[in-house]
Amino acid sequence: MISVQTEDFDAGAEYQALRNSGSGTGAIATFTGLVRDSGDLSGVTGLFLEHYPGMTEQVIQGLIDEASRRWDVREARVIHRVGSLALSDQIVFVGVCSAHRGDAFAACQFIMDALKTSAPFWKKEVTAEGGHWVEQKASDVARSEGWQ
Amino acid sequence: MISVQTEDFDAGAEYQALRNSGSGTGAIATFTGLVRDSGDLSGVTGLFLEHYPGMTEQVIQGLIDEASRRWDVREARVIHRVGSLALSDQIVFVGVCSAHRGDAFAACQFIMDALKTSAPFWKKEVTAEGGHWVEQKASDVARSEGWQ
Amino acid sequence: MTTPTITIRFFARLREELDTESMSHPLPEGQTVAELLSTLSGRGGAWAQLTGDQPVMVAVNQAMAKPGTRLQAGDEVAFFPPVTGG
Amino acid sequence: MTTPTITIRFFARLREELDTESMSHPLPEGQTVAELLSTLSGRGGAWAQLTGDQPVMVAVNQAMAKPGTRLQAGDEVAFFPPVTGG
Repeated sequence: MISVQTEDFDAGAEYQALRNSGSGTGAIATFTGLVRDSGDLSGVTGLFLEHYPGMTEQVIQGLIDEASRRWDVREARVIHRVGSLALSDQIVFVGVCSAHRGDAFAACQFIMDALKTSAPFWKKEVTAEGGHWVEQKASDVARSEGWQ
Repeated sequence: MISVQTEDFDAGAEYQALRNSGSGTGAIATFTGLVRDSGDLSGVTGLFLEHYPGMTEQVIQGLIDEASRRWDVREARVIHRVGSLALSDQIVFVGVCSAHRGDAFAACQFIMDALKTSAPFWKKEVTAEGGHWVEQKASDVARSEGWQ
Repeated sequence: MTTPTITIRFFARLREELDTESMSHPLPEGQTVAELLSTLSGRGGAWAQLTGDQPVMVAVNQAMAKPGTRLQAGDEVAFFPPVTGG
Repeated sequence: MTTPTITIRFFARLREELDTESMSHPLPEGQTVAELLSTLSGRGGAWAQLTGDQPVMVAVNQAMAKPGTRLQAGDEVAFFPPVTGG
Protein backbone atom coordinates (compact mmCIF):
# COMPACT_ATOMS: atom_id res chain seq x y z
CA MET A 1 0.00 0.00 0.00
CA ILE A 2 1.43 3.35 -1.08
CA SER A 3 -0.21 6.69 -0.40
CA VAL A 4 0.96 10.23 -1.12
CA GLN A 5 -1.48 12.50 0.64
CA THR A 6 -1.99 15.91 2.19
CA GLU A 7 -3.99 14.52 5.15
CA ASP A 8 -2.42 13.22 8.33
CA PHE A 9 -2.27 9.45 8.92
CA ASP A 10 -2.93 7.12 11.86
CA ALA A 11 0.22 5.12 12.50
CA GLY A 12 -1.70 2.84 14.86
CA ALA A 13 -4.20 1.94 12.14
CA GLU A 14 -1.33 1.25 9.71
CA TYR A 15 0.22 -1.07 12.28
CA GLN A 16 -3.08 -2.93 12.65
CA ALA A 17 -3.33 -3.36 8.88
CA LEU A 18 0.17 -4.89 8.88
CA ARG A 19 -0.77 -7.13 11.79
CA ASN A 20 -3.69 -8.51 9.83
CA SER A 21 -1.39 -9.60 7.01
CA GLY A 22 -1.58 -13.29 7.94
CA SER A 23 -0.48 -15.89 10.44
CA GLY A 24 3.03 -16.21 9.00
CA THR A 25 3.95 -12.74 10.27
CA GLY A 26 6.29 -12.82 13.25
CA ALA A 27 7.79 -9.34 13.09
CA ILE A 28 6.56 -5.82 12.30
CA ALA A 29 8.99 -2.92 12.00
CA THR A 30 7.72 0.63 11.54
CA PHE A 31 9.34 4.01 11.07
CA THR A 32 7.69 7.42 11.30
CA GLY A 33 9.38 10.71 10.47
CA LEU A 34 8.20 13.91 12.16
CA VAL A 35 8.85 17.58 11.39
CA ARG A 36 11.55 18.29 13.93
CA ASP A 37 12.18 21.57 15.67
CA SER A 38 15.90 21.63 14.94
CA GLY A 39 16.35 24.11 17.76
CA ASP A 40 18.32 26.71 15.80
CA LEU A 41 17.20 30.31 15.47
CA SER A 42 16.29 30.26 11.79
CA GLY A 43 12.63 30.94 12.53
CA VAL A 44 11.32 27.92 10.65
CA THR A 45 7.58 27.59 11.32
CA GLY A 46 6.85 24.59 9.13
CA LEU A 47 7.55 22.77 5.89
CA PHE A 48 6.07 22.72 2.43
CA LEU A 49 6.47 19.43 0.54
CA GLU A 50 6.22 19.19 -3.24
CA HIS A 51 6.27 15.96 -5.25
CA TYR A 52 6.08 14.61 -8.78
CA PRO A 53 2.69 12.86 -8.92
CA GLY A 54 2.83 9.52 -10.67
CA MET A 55 6.60 9.17 -10.61
CA THR A 56 6.64 9.26 -6.80
CA GLU A 57 4.35 6.25 -6.48
CA GLN A 58 6.29 4.34 -9.15
CA VAL A 59 9.62 4.96 -7.41
CA ILE A 60 8.24 3.87 -4.03
CA GLN A 61 6.71 0.73 -5.55
CA GLY A 62 10.11 -0.03 -7.07
CA LEU A 63 11.73 0.27 -3.62
CA ILE A 64 9.14 -2.08 -2.09
CA ASP A 65 9.71 -4.54 -4.96
CA GLU A 66 13.46 -4.41 -4.44
CA ALA A 67 13.08 -4.88 -0.67
CA SER A 68 10.82 -7.88 -1.38
CA ARG A 69 13.51 -9.45 -3.57
CA ARG A 70 16.20 -8.94 -0.93
CA TRP A 71 14.27 -9.89 2.21
CA ASP A 72 11.16 -11.76 3.33
CA VAL A 73 8.51 -9.03 3.07
CA ARG A 74 4.88 -10.09 3.60
CA GLU A 75 3.48 -6.60 3.28
CA ALA A 76 4.86 -3.06 3.19
CA ARG A 77 2.96 0.16 3.70
CA VAL A 78 4.40 3.57 2.82
CA ILE A 79 2.65 6.89 3.38
CA HIS A 80 4.24 10.24 2.53
CA ARG A 81 2.56 13.56 3.13
CA VAL A 82 2.82 16.58 0.83
CA GLY A 83 1.70 20.19 1.12
CA SER A 84 2.00 22.34 4.25
CA LEU A 85 3.18 20.72 7.47
CA ALA A 86 3.69 22.22 10.92
CA LEU A 87 6.38 21.42 13.50
CA SER A 88 5.84 17.96 15.11
CA ASP A 89 3.59 16.83 12.24
CA GLN A 90 4.03 13.33 10.87
CA ILE A 91 5.71 13.36 7.42
CA VAL A 92 6.34 9.76 6.47
CA PHE A 93 5.42 6.24 7.57
CA VAL A 94 7.14 3.02 6.48
CA GLY A 95 5.90 -0.28 7.92
CA VAL A 96 7.03 -3.79 7.00
CA CYS A 97 5.90 -7.17 8.23
CA SER A 98 7.90 -10.33 7.80
CA ALA A 99 8.31 -13.81 9.22
CA HIS A 100 11.59 -12.74 10.88
CA ARG A 101 12.75 -9.64 12.71
CA GLY A 102 16.04 -9.18 10.84
CA ASP A 103 14.16 -9.00 7.54
CA ALA A 104 11.51 -6.63 8.91
CA PHE A 105 14.15 -4.21 10.26
CA ALA A 106 16.34 -4.35 7.15
CA ALA A 107 13.51 -3.90 4.66
CA CYS A 108 11.96 -1.03 6.64
CA GLN A 109 15.27 0.80 6.95
CA PHE A 110 16.22 0.16 3.32
CA ILE A 111 12.91 1.56 2.02
CA MET A 112 13.22 4.63 4.23
CA ASP A 113 16.86 5.31 3.34
CA ALA A 114 16.31 4.79 -0.39
CA LEU A 115 13.12 6.87 -0.39
CA LYS A 116 15.07 9.87 0.90
CA THR A 117 17.45 9.88 -2.05
CA SER A 118 15.33 8.54 -4.90
CA ALA A 119 11.65 9.46 -4.45
CA PRO A 120 10.81 12.83 -6.05
CA PHE A 121 9.84 14.88 -3.00
CA TRP A 122 11.24 18.32 -2.21
CA LYS A 123 11.10 20.09 1.12
CA LYS A 124 10.89 23.83 1.60
CA GLU A 125 11.45 25.29 5.05
CA VAL A 126 8.87 27.97 5.66
CA THR A 127 9.80 31.11 7.60
CA ALA A 128 8.09 34.45 8.20
CA GLU A 129 10.10 35.87 5.25
CA GLY A 130 8.99 33.16 2.79
CA GLY A 131 11.11 30.06 2.76
CA HIS A 132 14.04 28.20 1.25
CA TRP A 133 14.41 24.83 -0.42
CA VAL A 134 16.27 22.25 1.64
CA GLU A 135 19.49 20.90 0.09
CA GLN A 136 20.12 17.17 -0.14
CA LYS A 137 22.38 15.90 2.64
CA ALA A 138 25.57 14.02 1.80
CA SER A 139 24.88 11.79 4.83
CA ASP A 140 21.57 10.69 3.30
CA VAL A 141 23.25 9.85 -0.01
CA ALA A 142 25.97 7.88 1.80
CA ARG A 143 23.38 6.00 3.86
CA SER A 144 21.40 5.08 0.77
CA GLU A 145 24.50 3.98 -1.13
CA GLY A 146 25.41 1.76 1.81
CA TRP A 147 22.62 -0.62 0.77
CA GLN A 148 24.04 -1.27 -2.71
CA MET B 1 8.99 2.80 30.25
CA ILE B 2 9.37 -0.93 30.84
CA SER B 3 6.50 -3.31 31.41
CA VAL B 4 6.41 -7.09 31.81
CA GLN B 5 2.76 -8.06 31.75
CA THR B 6 0.29 -10.83 31.03
CA GLU B 7 -2.20 -8.47 29.32
CA ASP B 8 -2.06 -7.55 25.66
CA PHE B 9 -0.79 -4.07 24.69
CA ASP B 10 -1.88 -1.37 22.24
CA ALA B 11 1.04 -0.67 19.91
CA GLY B 12 -0.76 2.42 18.57
CA ALA B 13 -1.02 3.91 22.08
CA GLU B 14 2.67 3.18 22.67
CA TYR B 15 3.50 4.99 19.44
CA GLN B 16 1.45 8.01 20.56
CA ALA B 17 3.28 8.11 23.88
CA LEU B 18 6.61 8.18 22.00
CA ARG B 19 5.30 10.90 19.70
CA ASN B 20 4.50 13.08 22.69
CA SER B 21 8.09 12.90 23.88
CA GLY B 22 8.91 16.45 22.77
CA SER B 23 9.51 18.70 19.79
CA GLY B 24 13.08 17.50 19.27
CA THR B 25 11.87 14.09 18.08
CA GLY B 26 12.23 13.59 14.35
CA ALA B 27 12.16 9.80 14.11
CA ILE B 28 10.26 6.96 15.77
CA ALA B 29 11.19 3.32 15.14
CA THR B 30 9.09 0.52 16.54
CA PHE B 31 9.28 -3.26 16.51
CA THR B 32 6.60 -5.74 17.48
CA GLY B 33 7.06 -9.49 17.71
CA LEU B 34 4.10 -11.81 17.17
CA VAL B 35 3.57 -15.52 17.90
CA ARG B 36 4.17 -16.92 14.45
CA ASP B 37 2.54 -19.97 12.97
CA SER B 38 5.78 -21.55 11.79
CA GLY B 39 3.84 -23.72 9.37
CA ASP B 40 5.33 -27.05 10.39
CA LEU B 41 3.26 -29.99 11.59
CA SER B 42 4.36 -29.98 15.21
CA GLY B 43 0.87 -29.11 16.44
CA VAL B 44 1.91 -26.03 18.37
CA THR B 45 -1.21 -24.24 19.62
CA GLY B 46 0.45 -21.44 21.56
CA LEU B 47 3.29 -20.38 23.83
CA PHE B 48 3.88 -20.13 27.53
CA LEU B 49 6.36 -17.47 28.62
CA GLU B 50 8.14 -17.57 31.97
CA HIS B 51 10.39 -14.82 33.34
CA TYR B 52 12.51 -13.88 36.34
CA PRO B 53 10.62 -11.00 37.95
CA GLY B 54 12.85 -8.17 39.04
CA MET B 55 15.89 -9.28 37.10
CA THR B 56 14.02 -8.96 33.81
CA GLU B 57 13.22 -5.30 34.34
CA GLN B 58 16.78 -4.57 35.48
CA VAL B 59 18.28 -6.21 32.39
CA ILE B 60 15.95 -4.32 30.05
CA GLN B 61 16.71 -1.02 31.81
CA GLY B 62 20.39 -1.78 31.35
CA LEU B 63 19.84 -2.30 27.60
CA ILE B 64 17.97 1.02 27.32
CA ASP B 65 20.75 2.73 29.24
CA GLU B 66 23.38 1.25 26.95
CA ALA B 67 21.42 2.24 23.84
CA SER B 68 21.14 5.77 25.25
CA ARG B 69 24.92 5.96 25.65
CA ARG B 70 25.53 4.75 22.10
CA TRP B 71 22.83 6.69 20.24
CA ASP B 72 20.55 9.69 20.61
CA VAL B 73 17.57 8.18 22.44
CA ARG B 74 14.88 10.60 23.67
CA GLU B 75 12.62 7.88 25.00
CA ALA B 76 12.39 4.12 24.77
CA ARG B 77 9.42 1.93 25.61
CA VAL B 78 9.68 -1.85 26.02
CA ILE B 79 6.77 -4.19 26.75
CA HIS B 80 7.16 -7.95 27.05
CA ARG B 81 4.29 -10.29 27.71
CA VAL B 82 4.46 -13.42 29.88
CA GLY B 83 2.07 -16.29 30.56
CA SER B 84 -0.06 -18.03 27.95
CA LEU B 85 -0.11 -16.65 24.40
CA ALA B 86 -1.99 -17.85 21.34
CA LEU B 87 -0.87 -17.87 17.70
CA SER B 88 -0.75 -14.33 16.22
CA ASP B 89 -0.66 -12.74 19.69
CA GLN B 90 1.70 -9.83 20.29
CA ILE B 91 4.71 -10.86 22.43
CA VAL B 92 7.04 -7.89 22.56
CA PHE B 93 7.11 -4.18 21.69
CA VAL B 94 10.21 -2.00 21.45
CA GLY B 95 9.80 1.65 20.47
CA VAL B 96 12.47 4.35 20.34
CA CYS B 97 12.27 8.02 19.47
CA SER B 98 15.25 10.10 18.52
CA ALA B 99 16.19 13.30 16.73
CA HIS B 100 17.51 11.25 13.79
CA ARG B 101 16.35 8.16 11.95
CA GLY B 102 19.66 6.28 11.98
CA ASP B 103 19.76 6.48 15.78
CA ALA B 104 16.11 5.45 16.17
CA PHE B 105 16.58 2.38 13.95
CA ALA B 106 19.89 1.34 15.53
CA ALA B 107 18.73 1.75 19.14
CA CYS B 108 15.45 -0.10 18.49
CA GLN B 109 17.18 -3.00 16.78
CA PHE B 110 19.96 -3.17 19.37
CA ILE B 111 17.50 -3.32 22.29
CA MET B 112 15.47 -6.03 20.54
CA ASP B 113 18.49 -8.14 19.57
CA ALA B 114 20.10 -7.85 23.01
CA LEU B 115 16.82 -8.56 24.81
CA LYS B 116 16.56 -11.90 23.04
CA THR B 117 19.87 -13.13 24.41
CA SER B 118 20.14 -11.42 27.78
CA ALA B 119 16.69 -10.81 29.30
CA PRO B 120 15.55 -13.76 31.46
CA PHE B 121 12.49 -14.96 29.52
CA TRP B 122 11.88 -18.56 28.50
CA LYS B 123 9.45 -19.78 25.88
CA LYS B 124 7.62 -23.08 25.98
CA GLU B 125 5.79 -24.25 22.88
CA VAL B 126 2.44 -25.69 23.89
CA THR B 127 1.05 -28.72 22.09
CA ALA B 128 -1.86 -31.06 22.76
CA GLU B 129 0.62 -33.46 24.43
CA GLY B 130 2.01 -30.83 26.83
CA GLY B 131 4.85 -28.77 25.50
CA HIS B 132 8.58 -28.33 25.18
CA TRP B 133 10.99 -25.56 26.08
CA VAL B 134 12.40 -23.67 23.11
CA GLU B 135 16.19 -23.81 22.69
CA GLN B 136 18.22 -20.65 22.19
CA LYS B 137 19.10 -20.04 18.55
CA ALA B 138 22.70 -19.62 17.49
CA SER B 139 21.53 -16.99 14.99
CA ASP B 140 20.13 -14.87 17.83
CA VAL B 141 23.38 -15.09 19.75
CA ALA B 142 25.37 -14.13 16.64
CA ARG B 143 23.05 -11.19 15.95
CA SER B 144 23.38 -9.92 19.50
CA GLU B 145 27.16 -10.30 19.50
CA GLY B 146 27.27 -8.28 16.29
CA TRP B 147 26.53 -5.15 18.31
CA GLN B 148 29.60 -5.48 20.56
CA MET C 1 3.17 17.41 -40.99
CA THR C 2 3.28 18.52 -37.35
CA THR C 3 6.61 19.20 -35.60
CA PRO C 4 7.29 16.43 -33.07
CA THR C 5 7.24 17.79 -29.52
CA ILE C 6 8.00 16.76 -25.97
CA THR C 7 6.57 18.00 -22.67
CA ILE C 8 9.02 19.48 -20.17
CA ARG C 9 8.21 19.81 -16.46
CA PHE C 10 10.11 21.54 -13.67
CA PHE C 11 9.86 20.98 -9.93
CA ALA C 12 10.72 22.70 -6.65
CA ARG C 13 13.48 25.34 -6.82
CA LEU C 14 13.80 25.04 -10.62
CA ARG C 15 10.05 25.48 -11.08
CA GLU C 16 10.17 28.65 -9.00
CA GLU C 17 13.32 30.15 -10.47
CA LEU C 18 12.32 29.44 -14.09
CA ASP C 19 8.73 30.43 -13.27
CA THR C 20 7.63 27.43 -15.35
CA GLU C 21 5.73 24.34 -14.31
CA SER C 22 5.27 22.71 -17.66
CA MET C 23 5.88 23.55 -21.32
CA SER C 24 5.66 22.00 -24.74
CA HIS C 25 8.94 22.02 -26.66
CA PRO C 26 10.13 20.81 -30.11
CA LEU C 27 11.98 17.50 -29.96
CA PRO C 28 15.61 18.71 -29.83
CA GLU C 29 18.14 18.14 -32.63
CA GLY C 30 20.24 15.13 -31.70
CA GLN C 31 17.48 14.00 -29.35
CA THR C 32 19.43 13.56 -26.13
CA VAL C 33 18.73 14.98 -22.67
CA ALA C 34 22.11 16.75 -22.77
CA GLU C 35 21.23 18.53 -26.01
CA LEU C 36 17.87 19.58 -24.62
CA LEU C 37 19.56 21.00 -21.51
CA SER C 38 22.03 22.89 -23.69
CA THR C 39 19.23 24.39 -25.78
CA LEU C 40 17.26 25.48 -22.71
CA SER C 41 20.36 26.86 -20.99
CA GLY C 42 20.95 29.06 -24.06
CA ARG C 43 17.90 31.10 -23.13
CA GLY C 44 20.10 32.81 -20.56
CA GLY C 45 19.04 34.31 -17.23
CA ALA C 46 17.82 31.75 -14.72
CA TRP C 47 17.83 29.12 -17.49
CA ALA C 48 21.64 29.17 -17.64
CA GLN C 49 21.72 27.23 -14.32
CA LEU C 50 20.53 24.12 -16.20
CA THR C 51 24.13 23.58 -17.33
CA GLY C 52 25.68 25.29 -14.27
CA ASP C 53 27.40 24.00 -11.15
CA GLN C 54 24.33 22.83 -9.25
CA PRO C 55 23.22 19.29 -9.99
CA VAL C 56 20.08 18.94 -12.13
CA MET C 57 18.27 15.59 -12.04
CA VAL C 58 16.28 14.41 -15.03
CA ALA C 59 13.45 11.93 -15.47
CA VAL C 60 12.07 10.78 -18.80
CA ASN C 61 8.54 9.40 -18.70
CA GLN C 62 8.75 9.37 -14.89
CA ALA C 63 11.88 7.22 -14.69
CA MET C 64 15.32 8.59 -13.79
CA ALA C 65 17.39 9.31 -16.91
CA LYS C 66 20.91 10.42 -17.85
CA PRO C 67 22.41 13.11 -20.10
CA GLY C 68 22.84 10.54 -22.87
CA THR C 69 19.22 9.30 -22.74
CA ARG C 70 17.57 9.68 -26.19
CA LEU C 71 14.25 11.47 -26.38
CA GLN C 72 11.26 10.61 -28.54
CA ALA C 73 8.21 12.57 -29.65
CA GLY C 74 5.62 12.68 -26.88
CA ASP C 75 8.11 12.08 -24.06
CA GLU C 76 7.57 13.73 -20.69
CA VAL C 77 10.92 15.14 -19.54
CA ALA C 78 11.25 16.49 -15.98
CA PHE C 79 14.09 18.51 -14.48
CA PHE C 80 14.49 18.95 -10.73
CA PRO C 81 17.01 19.43 -7.91
CA PRO C 82 18.24 16.44 -5.86
CA VAL C 83 15.31 15.11 -3.85
CA THR C 84 14.82 15.88 -0.15
CA GLY C 85 11.77 13.95 1.02
CA GLY C 86 11.32 11.65 3.97
CA MET D 1 25.18 -19.08 65.80
CA THR D 2 23.04 -19.62 62.69
CA THR D 3 24.49 -21.29 59.61
CA PRO D 4 24.83 -18.72 56.80
CA THR D 5 22.49 -19.56 53.91
CA ILE D 6 21.71 -18.50 50.38
CA THR D 7 18.49 -18.74 48.39
CA ILE D 8 18.58 -20.75 45.17
CA ARG D 9 15.99 -20.33 42.42
CA PHE D 10 15.43 -22.35 39.25
CA PHE D 11 13.60 -21.32 36.10
CA ALA D 12 12.00 -22.88 33.03
CA ARG D 13 13.22 -26.36 32.07
CA LEU D 14 15.48 -26.61 35.15
CA ARG D 15 12.61 -25.64 37.46
CA GLU D 16 10.47 -28.38 35.94
CA GLU D 17 13.10 -31.11 35.78
CA LEU D 18 14.37 -30.49 39.33
CA ASP D 19 10.80 -29.96 40.51
CA THR D 20 12.10 -27.03 42.54
CA GLU D 21 11.28 -23.35 42.27
CA SER D 22 13.20 -22.04 45.23
CA MET D 23 15.16 -23.44 48.15
CA SER D 24 17.30 -22.30 51.04
CA HIS D 25 20.80 -23.77 51.06
CA PRO D 26 23.90 -23.49 53.29
CA LEU D 27 26.54 -21.14 51.92
CA PRO D 28 28.83 -23.60 50.12
CA GLU D 29 32.41 -24.35 51.18
CA GLY D 30 34.74 -22.23 49.04
CA GLN D 31 31.85 -19.92 48.29
CA THR D 32 31.93 -19.91 44.49
CA VAL D 33 29.14 -20.55 42.02
CA ALA D 34 31.15 -23.47 40.58
CA GLU D 35 31.38 -25.11 44.01
CA LEU D 36 27.67 -24.66 44.58
CA LEU D 37 26.93 -26.28 41.20
CA SER D 38 29.22 -29.19 42.04
CA THR D 39 27.48 -29.74 45.41
CA LEU D 40 24.01 -29.67 43.85
CA SER D 41 25.06 -31.92 40.97
CA GLY D 42 26.21 -34.50 43.53
CA ARG D 43 22.59 -35.12 44.48
CA GLY D 44 22.37 -37.25 41.33
CA GLY D 45 19.33 -37.86 39.16
CA ALA D 46 18.10 -34.76 37.35
CA TRP D 47 20.49 -32.67 39.46
CA ALA D 48 23.50 -34.14 37.69
CA GLN D 49 22.67 -32.03 34.60
CA LEU D 50 23.84 -28.93 36.48
CA THR D 51 27.41 -29.94 35.61
CA GLY D 52 26.49 -31.74 32.39
CA ASP D 53 26.75 -30.86 28.71
CA GLN D 54 23.85 -28.43 28.49
CA PRO D 55 24.70 -24.83 29.33
CA VAL D 56 23.44 -23.55 32.69
CA MET D 57 23.26 -19.79 33.16
CA VAL D 58 23.63 -18.27 36.61
CA ALA D 59 22.59 -14.97 38.14
CA VAL D 60 23.60 -13.75 41.59
CA ASN D 61 21.33 -11.12 43.11
CA GLN D 62 19.61 -10.75 39.73
CA ALA D 63 22.77 -9.95 37.77
CA MET D 64 24.48 -12.40 35.43
CA ALA D 65 27.37 -14.19 37.15
CA LYS D 66 30.17 -16.66 36.32
CA PRO D 67 31.44 -19.95 37.79
CA GLY D 68 34.12 -18.05 39.69
CA THR D 69 31.71 -15.53 41.24
CA ARG D 70 31.99 -15.66 45.06
CA LEU D 71 28.82 -16.05 47.07
CA GLN D 72 27.88 -14.36 50.32
CA ALA D 73 25.31 -15.13 53.00
CA GLY D 74 21.88 -13.94 51.93
CA ASP D 75 22.63 -14.03 48.20
CA GLU D 76 19.90 -14.97 45.75
CA VAL D 77 21.40 -17.40 43.24
CA ALA D 78 19.40 -18.37 40.16
CA PHE D 79 20.10 -21.15 37.66
CA PHE D 80 18.38 -21.30 34.27
CA PRO D 81 18.77 -22.39 30.64
CA PRO D 82 19.87 -19.89 27.97
CA VAL D 83 17.10 -17.31 27.55
CA THR D 84 14.59 -17.44 24.69
CA GLY D 85 12.36 -14.37 24.97
CA GLY D 86 11.42 -11.78 22.38
